[in-house]
Amino acid sequence: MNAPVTIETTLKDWETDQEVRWCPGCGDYAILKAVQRTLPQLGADPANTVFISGIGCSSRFPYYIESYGFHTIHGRAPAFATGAKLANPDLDIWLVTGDGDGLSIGGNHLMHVLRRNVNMQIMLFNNEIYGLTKGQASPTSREGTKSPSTPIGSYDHPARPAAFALGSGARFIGRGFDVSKHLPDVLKAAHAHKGAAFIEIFQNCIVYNKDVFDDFAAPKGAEDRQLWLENGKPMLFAKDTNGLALNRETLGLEVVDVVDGDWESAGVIVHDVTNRSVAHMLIEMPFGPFPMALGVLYDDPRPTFEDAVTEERERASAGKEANLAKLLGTGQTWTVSGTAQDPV
Amino acid sequence: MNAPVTIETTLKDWETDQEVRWCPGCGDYAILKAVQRTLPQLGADPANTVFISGIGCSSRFPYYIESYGFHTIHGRAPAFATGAKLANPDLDIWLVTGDGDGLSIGGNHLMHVLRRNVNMQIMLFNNEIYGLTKGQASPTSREGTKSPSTPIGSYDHPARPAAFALGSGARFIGRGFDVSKHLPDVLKAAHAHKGAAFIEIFQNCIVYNKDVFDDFAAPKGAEDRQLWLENGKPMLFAKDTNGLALNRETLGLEVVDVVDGDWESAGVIVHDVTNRSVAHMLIEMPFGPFPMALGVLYDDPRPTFEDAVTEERERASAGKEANLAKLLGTGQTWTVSGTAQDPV
Amino acid sequence: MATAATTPQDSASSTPDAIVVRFAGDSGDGMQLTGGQFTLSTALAGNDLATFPDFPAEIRAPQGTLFGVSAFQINFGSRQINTAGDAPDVLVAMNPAALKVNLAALKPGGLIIADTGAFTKRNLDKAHYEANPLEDDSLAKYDVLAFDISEKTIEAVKPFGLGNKDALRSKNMWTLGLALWMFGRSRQPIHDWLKAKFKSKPDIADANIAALDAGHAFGETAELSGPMRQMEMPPVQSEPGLYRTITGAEAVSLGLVAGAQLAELPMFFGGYPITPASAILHHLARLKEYGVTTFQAEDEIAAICAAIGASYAGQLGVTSSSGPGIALKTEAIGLGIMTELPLVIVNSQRGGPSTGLPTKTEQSDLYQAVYGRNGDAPMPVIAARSPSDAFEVAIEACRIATEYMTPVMLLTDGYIANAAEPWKVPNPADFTPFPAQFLTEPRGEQLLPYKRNEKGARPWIKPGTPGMMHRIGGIEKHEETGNIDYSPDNHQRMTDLRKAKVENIAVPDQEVALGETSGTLAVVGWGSTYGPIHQAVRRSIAKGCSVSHIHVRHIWPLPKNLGELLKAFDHVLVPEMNTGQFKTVLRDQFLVDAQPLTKTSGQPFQIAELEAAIAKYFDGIEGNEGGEVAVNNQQLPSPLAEND
Amino acid sequence: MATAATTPQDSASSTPDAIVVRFAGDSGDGMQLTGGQFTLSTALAGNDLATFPDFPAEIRAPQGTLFGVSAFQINFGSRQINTAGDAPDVLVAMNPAALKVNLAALKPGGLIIADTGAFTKRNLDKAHYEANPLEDDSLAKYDVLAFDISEKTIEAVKPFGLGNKDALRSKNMWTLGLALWMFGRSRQPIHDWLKAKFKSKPDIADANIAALDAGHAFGETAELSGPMRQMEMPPVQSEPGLYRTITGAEAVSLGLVAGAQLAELPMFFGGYPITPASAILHHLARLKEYGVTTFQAEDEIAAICAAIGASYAGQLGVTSSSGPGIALKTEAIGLGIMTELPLVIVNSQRGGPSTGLPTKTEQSDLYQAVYGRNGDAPMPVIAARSPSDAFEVAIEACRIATEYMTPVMLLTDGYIANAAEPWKVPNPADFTPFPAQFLTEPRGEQLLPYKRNEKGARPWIKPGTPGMMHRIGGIEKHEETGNIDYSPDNHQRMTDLRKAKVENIAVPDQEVALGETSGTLAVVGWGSTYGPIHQAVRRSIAKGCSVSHIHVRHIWPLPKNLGELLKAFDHVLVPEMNTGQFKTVLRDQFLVDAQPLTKTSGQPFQIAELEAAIAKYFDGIEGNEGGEVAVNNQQLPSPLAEND
Ligand SMILES: Cc1ncc(C[n+]2csc(CCOP(=O)(O)OP(=O)(O)O)c2C)c(N)n1
Ligand SMILES: Cc1ncc(C[n+]2csc(CCOP(=O)(O)OP(=O)(O)O)c2C)c(N)n1
Ligand code: SF4
Ligand code: SF4
Ligand SMILES: [Mg+2]
Ligand SMILES: [Mg+2]
Repeated sequence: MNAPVTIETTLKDWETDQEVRWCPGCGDYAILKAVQRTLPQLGADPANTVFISGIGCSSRFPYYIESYGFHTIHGRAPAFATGAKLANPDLDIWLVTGDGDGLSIGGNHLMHVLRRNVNMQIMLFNNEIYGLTKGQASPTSREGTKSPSTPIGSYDHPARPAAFALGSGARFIGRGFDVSKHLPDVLKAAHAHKGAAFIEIFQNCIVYNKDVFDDFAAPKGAEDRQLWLENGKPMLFAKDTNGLALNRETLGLEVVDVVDGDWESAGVIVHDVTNRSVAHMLIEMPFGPFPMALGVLYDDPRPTFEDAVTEERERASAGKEANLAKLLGTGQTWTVSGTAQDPV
Repeated sequence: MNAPVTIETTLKDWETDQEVRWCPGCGDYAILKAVQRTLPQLGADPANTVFISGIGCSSRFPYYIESYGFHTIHGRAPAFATGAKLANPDLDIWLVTGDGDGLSIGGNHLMHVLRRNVNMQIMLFNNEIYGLTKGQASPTSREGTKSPSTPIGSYDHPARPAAFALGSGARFIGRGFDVSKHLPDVLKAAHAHKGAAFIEIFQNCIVYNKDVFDDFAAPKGAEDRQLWLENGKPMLFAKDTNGLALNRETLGLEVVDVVDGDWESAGVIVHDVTNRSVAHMLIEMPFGPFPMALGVLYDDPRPTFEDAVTEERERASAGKEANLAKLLGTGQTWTVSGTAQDPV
Repeated sequence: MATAATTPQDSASSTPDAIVVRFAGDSGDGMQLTGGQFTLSTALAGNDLATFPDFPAEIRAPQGTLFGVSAFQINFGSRQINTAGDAPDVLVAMNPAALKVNLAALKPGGLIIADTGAFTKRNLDKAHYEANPLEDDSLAKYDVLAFDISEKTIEAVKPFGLGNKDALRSKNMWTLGLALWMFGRSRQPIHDWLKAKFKSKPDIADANIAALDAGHAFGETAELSGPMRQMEMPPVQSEPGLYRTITGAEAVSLGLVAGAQLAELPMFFGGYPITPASAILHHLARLKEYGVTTFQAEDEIAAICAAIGASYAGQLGVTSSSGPGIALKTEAIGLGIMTELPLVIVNSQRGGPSTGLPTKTEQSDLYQAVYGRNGDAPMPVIAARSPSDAFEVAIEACRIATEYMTPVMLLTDGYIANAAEPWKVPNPADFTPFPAQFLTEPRGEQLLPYKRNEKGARPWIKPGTPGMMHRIGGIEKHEETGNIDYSPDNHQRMTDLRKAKVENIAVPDQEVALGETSGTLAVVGWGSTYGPIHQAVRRSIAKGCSVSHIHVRHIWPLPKNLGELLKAFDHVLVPEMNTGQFKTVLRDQFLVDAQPLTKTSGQPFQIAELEAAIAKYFDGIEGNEGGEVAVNNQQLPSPLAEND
Repeated sequence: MATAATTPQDSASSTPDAIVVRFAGDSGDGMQLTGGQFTLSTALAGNDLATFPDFPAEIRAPQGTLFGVSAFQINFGSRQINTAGDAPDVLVAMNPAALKVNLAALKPGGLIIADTGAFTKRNLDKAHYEANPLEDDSLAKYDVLAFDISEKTIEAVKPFGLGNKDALRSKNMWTLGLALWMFGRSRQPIHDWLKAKFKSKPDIADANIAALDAGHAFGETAELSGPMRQMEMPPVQSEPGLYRTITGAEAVSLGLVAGAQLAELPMFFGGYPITPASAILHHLARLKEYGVTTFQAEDEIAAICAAIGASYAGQLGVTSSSGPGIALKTEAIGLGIMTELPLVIVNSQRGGPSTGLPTKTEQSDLYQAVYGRNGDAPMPVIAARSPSDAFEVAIEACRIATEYMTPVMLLTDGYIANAAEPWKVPNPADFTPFPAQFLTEPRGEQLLPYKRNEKGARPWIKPGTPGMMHRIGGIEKHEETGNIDYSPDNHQRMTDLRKAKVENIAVPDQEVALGETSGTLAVVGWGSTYGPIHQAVRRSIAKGCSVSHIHVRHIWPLPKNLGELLKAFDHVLVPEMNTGQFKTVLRDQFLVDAQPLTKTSGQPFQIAELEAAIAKYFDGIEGNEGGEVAVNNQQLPSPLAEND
């Protein structure tokens, strides 16, 4: 909902002449391609599109997209993006961050850009590790992760990016993973959302945290553990043999069997993207019997920050003349007449 | 659950010789007294108690408590407290922060201390304004708040401290307000919780944001808008004439009438402090017909960070000898024999 | 009555050409308002003036306490005034605490006006007075004029039916009325102001007016001896034109607006509250119609990053803070230097280190401004010397930032930010515009976002410009394309280019503010020490000393002629409100034996202190106890001399 | 074969006393491992040595690319070695990209060993070679030894049934085998190491051993002409004792552990990953049994704040980072200075500004270390000059921090952090302990947490101590009680006291590292330039120049005798890997005409560069083109000379 002009491009138009410097096999390549495939479908204009990132492997992203790009400093990308968006609300801004960049050093800025609801797409590449600095545990690393800084296993309780985003006030939560064919759809929905759209993308760091998402994202045999949410559709997974229902006792979600497609009698919930309470539960679904909730978990727009700022400026300026000479002479003034002496 | 030794003190023992420098009438006075009243009841030892704060009116707190106190820098108190707790896990640490200190500049550290679950009590004095810097809007200020930095009204969507804390992984969420007689109970429950206990305390800044909580905290006539939660008790308020129930359609909370105390047939929920889904809903209760949820909203302990660190150190050290001379000579070594020349 | 702005020897002279008045009271007593209105009336009377508001760190300290005292000092005269005055001639003390805190500053023989109504047992206790100083001999060396202002105010406003507490709120207006009478001032402007201020509460306006008039009448009618008499202060000779009073914070704000207009750019201001910098955020927040967006960020880091983001998108990014907040911006400033985007960073310095003394003034962030970054990260630094000077300096900062595509640090301080002085309102049309240039087409075959112009500046390319897509960032960039380039030669060249760009910024030659261009002693200052240095040098010249005042606006790069200029003096003395930071820059750059004269009490220099320090360089001049050219390398006052 | 560590004139001499070898290949080729093992065998052979690993910024750059080249250089000899060598005598190039990137460095007439198997069309393309350099005349001025190492490796490991891809992983071991043969080294230690490393995969161990042996056998048996011959390098004369190789990061880590033990304190290390500082976090994370707690914080600010919190609670707080992270710590360092708690801050410098060149070395954070804070915030700064020196310097940092209750900045850099050199393992018992003292009872009637001892240090009081409750913070504190005190006199005194405390830190007198204590030229260095300066001065003295090497460990406060020492020289030249930062400190403090000689290419100085710069000061010395004493104020190399 950003691009005022719709123009025609192809995937090729979004490729730069820079050598891509990720490790061969890194999940970042797949995400790059997904984005480059999505942008033409959005009618996006390279001249009006800006990719802003922090620091990390993931944050190298802007160099590889033929648009405007700003590779900033570690953790602060949301603040740069906020300034750029306020300065020019017509820009279509994509933010690229990592689990370290966005949730470790940059958690505060992420919270505030979500709270303020600055209109942009925020892609957090979650590989549950610090890639660029060679593999230390990140705030999303699972307990027990062995890394150079946690040689006998990490003991931090991992942060959950989507839970954090929702607690921070996000109005759009999407989820996907690097090689998923559905990723472009999630990106499109995020783009269509006017406001800050948060997308957690699980990404395989094949060097330092290989295949850590295999329980739901393995190329083969893990589809049954993916719950792809669709608005207005029942929450079914495992080839529609399982669904999510509300347990009236615990007031929490539970997995139910669906026999012969009769999800209604199994009490399976119909996904309402505007239901914040359910979004909380979907996001917090622990592992165990539960699937990984993917797709658009939550989407309930409210006024954006840049609109509010613009309106406020208009309201404040209404009927006022921007006469600097007058402004300078405002306040407690007096005049010295020219008789006393010549100007010095 | 921190103080290993229980000692006897009175309120007076917790008063310092420092002149209290808050504005006359500030809600901080009431909180100070509530804490000074609670500490003796906990059997707390002044020598073992540490108050750590950031910067703000609220963060002046440590100067007025006769214990160890560290008034640090703006927003970073959780990090200092984490270091102090890891260095000496026996210390009973109370953290004092404000809505600006804890949620604006310090949001990231707050998230991480909650996520890691460092055992301490975190009191966030929420006056919805920057007191010390003379009244600018804070991240919790309501939309439309007029302040020196938002002369025609603020337009940020306010952050919700408890929602942020829960999204960050907090395992204890308490709420109270400055002059409430229940505040000591909330503090006691927080202290009994082993882990990071987050307490949002609504506080009246009578100079810059006077009586902004009057809708539920006014000295008279607002009790009906307070829902004081008790574990195992139904969620009743307004002299038990109203209760909270789950709406099976919207899968969200609703206010129901309770006739003649028959809350069960009205479907009123029994508060289970370990239910995270319900905690989310209680925290996000909008205004309108809903009351303000107060007391212990959520309390579900899990292992603490300092225990994990201690265990890890023990595990790593097990069976190892801390022989520095040996350590220095580890690795790829060789010996030069003494024949060649005299030592230089 | 003697004037503070003259040397003790002058004090015998009968026609003072300047007078220093300090209003002091509880923070609830409205002393800042009183001072502000007295300032206005002084300005309207045509006197030159300078003020120094000094308020407590607490928002609203408990009543009557020592730490709750708020004071406002004004120095005004019929000649040029550069400082708020060393020592007051008149002290208005609204309660015992105000007397206690401010008495030490009062000039011997000065006049005390005290409200006996506030000298109650309770208030005396709070001020830690054992006995009532108005009633014992302790004030013998001053003229004391004590009467019950509280009671007289209550009487005056009785007709308006206010309770005692409300009535007492007008005490300050009663006092102001008396002060207006003392200096033969018109009450009309204050009447007008009160009516405007309390438009919706005409009763309150009238009560205050009644109190003001009563105070005035008291002066006029009372049979008063000695000290209570009317003083006349003829107007100063000023250039004709429109004048106003202006504080440094206002001047910086207006200068930034003017600078953005001269650059033909909208301005984006990213700030985070901190004392004393917040005032700039507050001023700019009210100037939205001038194409100003103000953004109160979540912290100082976000504030500067948002400003850089806005500059990237084509606006003039500005950020502002004080010491601790500037420290937090360090990393992002480095990115601004690397990506070569325009940015103005205002530092309203306060006492440090750490949280330090938030409400006191100091010049101790100069090291941080000039040197305080990782990597070789050169950045221009300029400093305002007075509230009104801050206007021009802010414009200059905008000019350098946009013409050279660089972050610029503008140094001001707590004193400048809060102090007010008369300002001849400039005509914006008199300033030469420096419109920002955006590159919209490649200059040659290839788009080269880092190819520099003759000033060494790279082009500014706004996202949104068709066909100009490119990528920037904080990793070392190729000399022309701006692509990542780690190669040794490129880094060497880029380091050189960044250095050369800043060193070659066109900076006006250094002028001598007062005195000859060579001689025995150059007193070199920067920033808000201008006033006291100027007066001290003026007086020393009058005594026959070969001394000159040099005041540096461009801290980095320094004016090209400054080295030669300094070498034309036998001695160089650098008074600073820090432990000697600018002297490091001078010694490094010019290898001159610049000697520091430092003061870090959170208070501005006094003229007399500087005069005494200057005197040490001159044989036979009063003040040179040694009778020979002495070297100054001292901290003023240096109470620790014995302990070292 | 000529040696790099001698001047060109020496190159005719037939018995080299040092040789420089550089192994270069794709980052997947295991060059760092090869280099590491060659280093071990060199050390075991009794040679002195220095190494310089130079790896790409990318984690695992695409194979065969220019930016994916990883190199490891070693300089070893039968005399003292201080640098990794200016130019390699031998270049091992495992693919075309490695050759392309490293050829320029090779000494004329040097030896190239290349794997023809990797010089495929595809790899040549990736390296942007139009033709195969092994097959045209382009390498004529070198000795080239090219053969199919890939094929020979596959053959050697055939018995182990590995696929081609896995087999090729042992190429580096084959090459190492050849190198071992060339210098007559024993294979046993490498066999042992391989067996230990692949304990759980004996097949892989055996395959690698087979490759190693095959490379060795190739050297032994092949009929080879000219360049392929065995070289002998006699052992260096060393003090007897136990030796090991050590990198700077290891040495800092071990020094911190030793320092904490000497202070009798547990250590708390708060870090956040950043290149090249992370290595210290990684090392310490494995030393938990030494009372070390490592905490990977959410960012650098939290890392230092947690360290201060731990110091507050009675442990020795340590934090570490590189430029951008140190910048973020600035505000908290101020709090450490204000609350006067012990803290060690390690800065492993890298190229800047901003993100800069994360994997390259530079010394450009000295300004930040000495000056980069808000307020007057003095802090001791010390610098390590080499990997092994870092051990002692880390102990010294711990000593100063605990004895003087102050944050201390320890400067190292990317070169020191990664480079390895032999180190005579010290006996911890030889160091004088400096046990930390905690105050457990008031010294007088009243508890005075800011009352200083004779060193100017305030007492350290641990929370948990009965009866000693008190409060500290970042607001200016009363001289003795530590309570908040804004008063002018107190701030003045506290500023003086903090300054005096740091200035009076006991620092050993400055010694002259090489040469006389007076003369024509002093070359003054600090940090990792020790090696090249030392060798350049050694050579210049040999040529008859009156030049001395002075290397400063204590950057702040400076050794008391340093000023006098420098004044005993006609000229002072300060080579730095920055644009001239330490020279500012020297000029400011001593008013000596210290001239900068700077290099900011991200690469260490070469000996020859420094030798040439020194020569300019000496008449009739080769290298002094001017034939007179010239002043050096240059950037090396200065490719922009025309552009300025
Ligand atoms: C201020 C600062 N601190 C630390 C670093 C070092 N650093 C670079 S990237 C990174 C973490 C990257 O992790 P993540 O965001 O998860 O990205 P990934 O590499 O995994 O894609 C760190 C710590 C830095 N560049 N700047
Ligand atoms: C780094 C830094 N930035 C800004 C400030 C100024 N500052 C002091 S307190 C404060 C906000 C206080 O708000 P809050 O935490 O809500 O506390 P309150 O005063 O309302 O209790 C600010 C911005 C500071 N001291 N340090
Ligand atoms: S380190 Fe991991 S995240 Fe980074 S490029 Fe390599 S595979 Fe990808
Ligand atoms: S400003 Fe507000 S929060 Fe601060 S002390 Fe005053 S009333 Fe309390
Ligand atoms: Mg990651
Ligand atoms: Mg607040």
